[in-house]
Amino acid sequence: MTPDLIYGLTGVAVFGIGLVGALSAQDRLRRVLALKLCSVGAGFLLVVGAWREPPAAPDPVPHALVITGIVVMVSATAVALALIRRLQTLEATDER
Amino acid sequence: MSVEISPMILSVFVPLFGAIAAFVLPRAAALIGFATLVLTSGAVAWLARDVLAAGAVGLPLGGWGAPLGIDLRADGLSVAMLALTSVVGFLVSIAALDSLKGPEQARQRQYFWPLWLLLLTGMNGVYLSTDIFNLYVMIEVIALAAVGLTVLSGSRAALQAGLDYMYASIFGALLFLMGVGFVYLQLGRLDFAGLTGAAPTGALIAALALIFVGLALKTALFPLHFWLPAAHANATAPASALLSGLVVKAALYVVLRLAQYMPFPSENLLTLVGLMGAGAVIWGGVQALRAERLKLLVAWSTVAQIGLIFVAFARAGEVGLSESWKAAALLILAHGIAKAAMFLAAGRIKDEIGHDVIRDLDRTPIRPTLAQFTFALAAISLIGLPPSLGFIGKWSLMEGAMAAGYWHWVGVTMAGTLLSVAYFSRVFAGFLRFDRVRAPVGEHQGWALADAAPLTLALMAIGLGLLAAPVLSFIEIGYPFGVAP
Amino acid sequence: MMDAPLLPLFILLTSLLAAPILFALPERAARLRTAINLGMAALKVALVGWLSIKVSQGVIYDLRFEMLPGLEFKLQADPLAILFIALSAVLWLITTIYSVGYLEHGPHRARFFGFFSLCVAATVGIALSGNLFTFLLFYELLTLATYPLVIHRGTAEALRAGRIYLIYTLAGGLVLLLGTLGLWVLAGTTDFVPGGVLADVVAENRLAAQLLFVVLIGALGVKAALVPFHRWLPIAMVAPAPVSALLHAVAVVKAGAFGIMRVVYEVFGIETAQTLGMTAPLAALAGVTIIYGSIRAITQDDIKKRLAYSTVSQVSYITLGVALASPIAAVGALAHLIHQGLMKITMFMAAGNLAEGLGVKRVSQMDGVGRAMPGTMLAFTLAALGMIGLPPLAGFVSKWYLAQGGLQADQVWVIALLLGSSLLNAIYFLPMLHRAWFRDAAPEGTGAPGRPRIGWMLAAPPVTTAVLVLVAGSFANAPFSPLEWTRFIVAIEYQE
Amino acid sequence: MTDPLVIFDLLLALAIVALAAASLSVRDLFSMIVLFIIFGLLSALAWVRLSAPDVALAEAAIGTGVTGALLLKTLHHLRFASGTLGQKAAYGVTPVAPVPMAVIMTNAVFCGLITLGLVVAFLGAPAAGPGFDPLVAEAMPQSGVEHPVTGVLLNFRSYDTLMEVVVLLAAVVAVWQIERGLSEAPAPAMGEVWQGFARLALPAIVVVGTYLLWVGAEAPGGAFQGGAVLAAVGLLLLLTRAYVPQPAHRGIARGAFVLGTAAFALVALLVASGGRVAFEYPLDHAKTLILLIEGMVTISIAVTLAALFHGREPVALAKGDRNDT
Repeated sequence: MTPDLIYGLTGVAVFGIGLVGALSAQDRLRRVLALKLCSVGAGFLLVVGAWREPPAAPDPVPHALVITGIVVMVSATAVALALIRRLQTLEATDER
Repeated sequence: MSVEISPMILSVFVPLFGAIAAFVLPRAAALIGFATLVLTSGAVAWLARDVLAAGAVGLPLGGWGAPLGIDLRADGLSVAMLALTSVVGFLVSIAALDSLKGPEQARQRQYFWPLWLLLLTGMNGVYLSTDIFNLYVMIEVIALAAVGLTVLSGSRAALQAGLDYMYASIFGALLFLMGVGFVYLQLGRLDFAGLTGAAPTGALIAALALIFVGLALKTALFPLHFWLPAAHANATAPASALLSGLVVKAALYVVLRLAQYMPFPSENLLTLVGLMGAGAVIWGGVQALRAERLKLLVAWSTVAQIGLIFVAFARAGEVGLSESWKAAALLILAHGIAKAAMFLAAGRIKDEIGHDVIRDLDRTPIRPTLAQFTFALAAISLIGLPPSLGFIGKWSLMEGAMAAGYWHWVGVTMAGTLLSVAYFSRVFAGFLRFDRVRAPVGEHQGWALADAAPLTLALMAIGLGLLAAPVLSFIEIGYPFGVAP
Repeated sequence: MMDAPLLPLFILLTSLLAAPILFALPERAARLRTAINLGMAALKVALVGWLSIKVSQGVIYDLRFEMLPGLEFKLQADPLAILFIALSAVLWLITTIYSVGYLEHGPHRARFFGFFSLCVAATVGIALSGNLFTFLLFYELLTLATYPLVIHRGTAEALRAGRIYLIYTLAGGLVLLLGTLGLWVLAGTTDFVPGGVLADVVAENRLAAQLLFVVLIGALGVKAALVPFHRWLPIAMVAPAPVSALLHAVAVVKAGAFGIMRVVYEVFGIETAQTLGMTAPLAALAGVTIIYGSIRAITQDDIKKRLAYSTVSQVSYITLGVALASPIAAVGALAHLIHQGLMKITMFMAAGNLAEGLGVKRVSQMDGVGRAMPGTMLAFTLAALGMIGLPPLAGFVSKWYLAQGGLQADQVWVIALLLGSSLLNAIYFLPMLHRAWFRDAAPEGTGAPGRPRIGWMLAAPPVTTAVLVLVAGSFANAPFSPLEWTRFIVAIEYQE
Repeated sequence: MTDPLVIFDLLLALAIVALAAASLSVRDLFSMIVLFIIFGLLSALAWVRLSAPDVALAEAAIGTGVTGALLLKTLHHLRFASGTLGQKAAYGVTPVAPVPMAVIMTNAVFCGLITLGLVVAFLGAPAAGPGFDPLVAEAMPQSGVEHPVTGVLLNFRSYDTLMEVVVLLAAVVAVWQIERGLSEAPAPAMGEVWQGFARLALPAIVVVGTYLLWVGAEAPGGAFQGGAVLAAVGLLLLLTRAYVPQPAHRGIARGAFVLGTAAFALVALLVASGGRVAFEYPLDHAKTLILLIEGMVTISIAVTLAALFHGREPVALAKGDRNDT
């Protein structure tokens, strides 16, 4: 049992949970969250791939990729949330 | 000290600087946008000249070289896609000038340009990339800009469609990212060259599946097309033209490109892809037959056409990609040009008549003749009638399938053609029926300069069929795909 | 005389380039439009005359342009092409004059004449095609160009007819695409070569060749209105009269018949087709179509519908002559390509004049129209008698050669067929003539009393073509007559 | 003999998976977000265990911190718009039909199968397989920085990083495009106590952010983490209403958004001379150039993230204008 095995499986599991959520969630906000979970799962996989048995240093390239992935994801999340907010405003106006 | 720059880096950076300038100076956005498009087209032309002279060209960014660094590479196919993007983009921009000219569209106008130029940055980046993680980032640039364009009109329907598009887009990108993770786990590198010849282990098959499904979602391959019709139908016309003509092609191109380096491990999987394509051809066609609005019909036709491209990709040759990619590439180019023309024409018709309900197209004495003519010309290419580029693509597809003995795939193509005739002729009937109008119907109504761009595109879609031989030999430059380099 | 290797291309361009100009002209620029129309049509006749002289001198025209690797866009001017192109050029000129008169105050003239030009361009292209691939391009263009003409009136009925027309012809085009691809894959070429290109393939793969024959003839049979693909033709007669005239005489059905000729003679080769055992069924199908069309024509009251069924029947004479695989029958078939065109265009223009001048659209309304419009009805009568096969009119010549060909090919049933068909022709045409000449107009009938007002542009064309019917029959043996030219062709196709 | 750390790892992994599942299944949206934030922090902890402190910092600051703030802000807006602001527990703010259990079960089975396939694939992949480490080790001396992750981000794969900043720019352009005008929802204001806290905390945060940026060259940290921490300043300023975005400030804001991208791209282009290609920094100036780029990018990231949190473009509205024009 090494950390990479444990956290690798964690990552796949989190990805799977996000998958279920993205497919089943009807609430707009929850679906965004599910997608965010998927991205964390993918991040786990890359970080695990970079891990080397100490004292060897990990591979820095996947780390950089995950950081990029995190920034990309926050951008996408922000756009999705802006869409949700705007849509809700329009719907509320229409109902009134 | 002189700066030495390559046309490849310019093809990506010029639109990027243009986007920045257009965003910072919203009042001059249109001017900046046009200057940018001209300069980008110049860079692409320069690149095309290089590729013609020297075959495939590469550029190791930062001087590191793959696999540590990122290389750019341009061959015939890349440059063809870049050229498609430049030409269609330029003409759509001209059309956008007219369709976004009203005072109530000031805000749309202000945001159209930076978003569109960012989109251009992303697409050009995709066509030059040789690294799958870089592709992921580029695809995200495209996704955010494309969603921004989808919801440009700000209507509730557009926003709902844009949100669904956003979900599909993020989801597809994340599947792609997970696939990238598996590639790294197995191979420890992410450049295309590293993928070549790798044995199909479990991790790589998982990666392939994830990446393919992710891209299929982005390019709206049946049954993952659910987001496309509403998104493309509810966007404003120039945005629809860009989305349908260009954006879906980026993911398609990545599928085509990756399949070169990560061959499908089994013939059956390829057949499955063909089946999905066939499903799209049939389902998209049937839905287009039932669509009530013109733009929705055109959007469903995109679903069907994407399916046809996948049929070509999967089954237009016996020896896999070494033959079938050409048919797929020709169909991609043909659809890009013709669909942009068609969406612009549909937008013009909607603007002139005031609605786009197909059933009532003939209830008005207003007949925007030139837009209708453009629509018909684009339909000729999309149906695949000679001598259009669509015809040449379909010919290549059927020739390959027939030579390989895949008769059922020939059948699917023919069924798709008949369906497209059926759904487009609904529209023609609306254009050409006159007995439901009381007022006299005059000819040549609604001629406008705005028709010039879509008409040019439609004429290109038809005329390029005559130039298919040079086009074909161009996209083969520096592009082995199984053929001896 | 200077030598112009691009002459076939120029002939094509006369109408192809006219089309966009005509589209762009404003609706009210009627004079300019007429000038362009007539100028281009006359220019085309002149160029075709020049070309036919050159070809008869043995000059070979061969223009190629590679569209896909190995696959060429190819124009060639051989005697068979000249035959068809001459027909279309002459009849285009005449029909254009007629159309200008017919549509003088109608709507959408710019569109009409634009597509009219495109339609002729497609026909010329079909005639000049040097391979099946090029033929396919123009065959589809013809479909697209005629569709707007068929639905020109823009009524619900016209649109329904247009839809049926489009479905039939585009499906036929799709099958032709399949056949062309099949030929390309099987033979590696789609060129038209006297004697055919498939002799080697047939030896290896007989079934594939037979299948290809069925596919190609089936595809062309749609436009040639062979039973059971004929249904669109009687429906498409809702089109304006000049369109019907052109459709029936030159453009669409003839394109199909011409294609059948090219396929049998120059793709398969008559010997190969016989070896495959495909000519006899084709002849039988043509025979069935001839009888079926005639029988259906008898019961039609609508004049144009009756004429349409008559076309179904008459065009199959051409197919029959091809399928009999005898040189003499081939002469008859080729001559009929011209003769039927002349006769049928006369009748449709005459029918159009009846509708325009008198409002007469049904056979039952034809009482006494001969007295009201003697010129028009005289032309109609000449053409009808020609159709029946009365010597010395053009139709007689075709039938005579077909019958002789039947004898030459030991197919005696052909004689019976021709006799039966002529009898049926008489049954449906003679009552029309009888009503027109020997009955008095019904007092409160639709026939307008007094002189109907139709201009010379409507009156002259049918008379002209009727005279041509008479001339083509009477002077059949003169040089440059259609008959003489067809002998020239047959010598090439049968490689004598 | 089990390493005690393995037990810790196992427990942490279980907690992460449980929190992920819980955040999706809890009915109240506020609890959902809170559970997600805990999940994100624990994931960051796991990444520290995997010797990835940079990633952990980025995930904690951006992936969890900024995303959590965005989610909370959106929830606030949605509750206001749907009129459930005052209610204690709003289960969902989108009016939707409940998902049938059968659908959820089918999806779960379907996704379970996919996950199982991925697990098999993961187990079959080589553990600690080939990687970039030797290449990076070889190239580090030429990179101009000491910290490998920074070397990768800003030198070896700086093209990716540039495009990542472009993604951020695209996001802020899209968000400004989507949301327009002034919100009717009152901004979620902080209490008096928090305002005081914020005044004290702000300078400290600025210092931390700048430090993170600075050490990025040698130690974990860098532009993204630093930018995120500085963005927290912006968030606090917005929340405490110490700063209210004005239409007149749009020009400056636009400039700040594009600053990082423009500087990065310009440097990348201009170094291409004397046989060097784009992005190839001359070795003597590599560190300076990278620090310059990082500094500009940090400013852009900070301002952009704060703007993404604020949401809409501050547009001056004429009297009587509705906010949806």
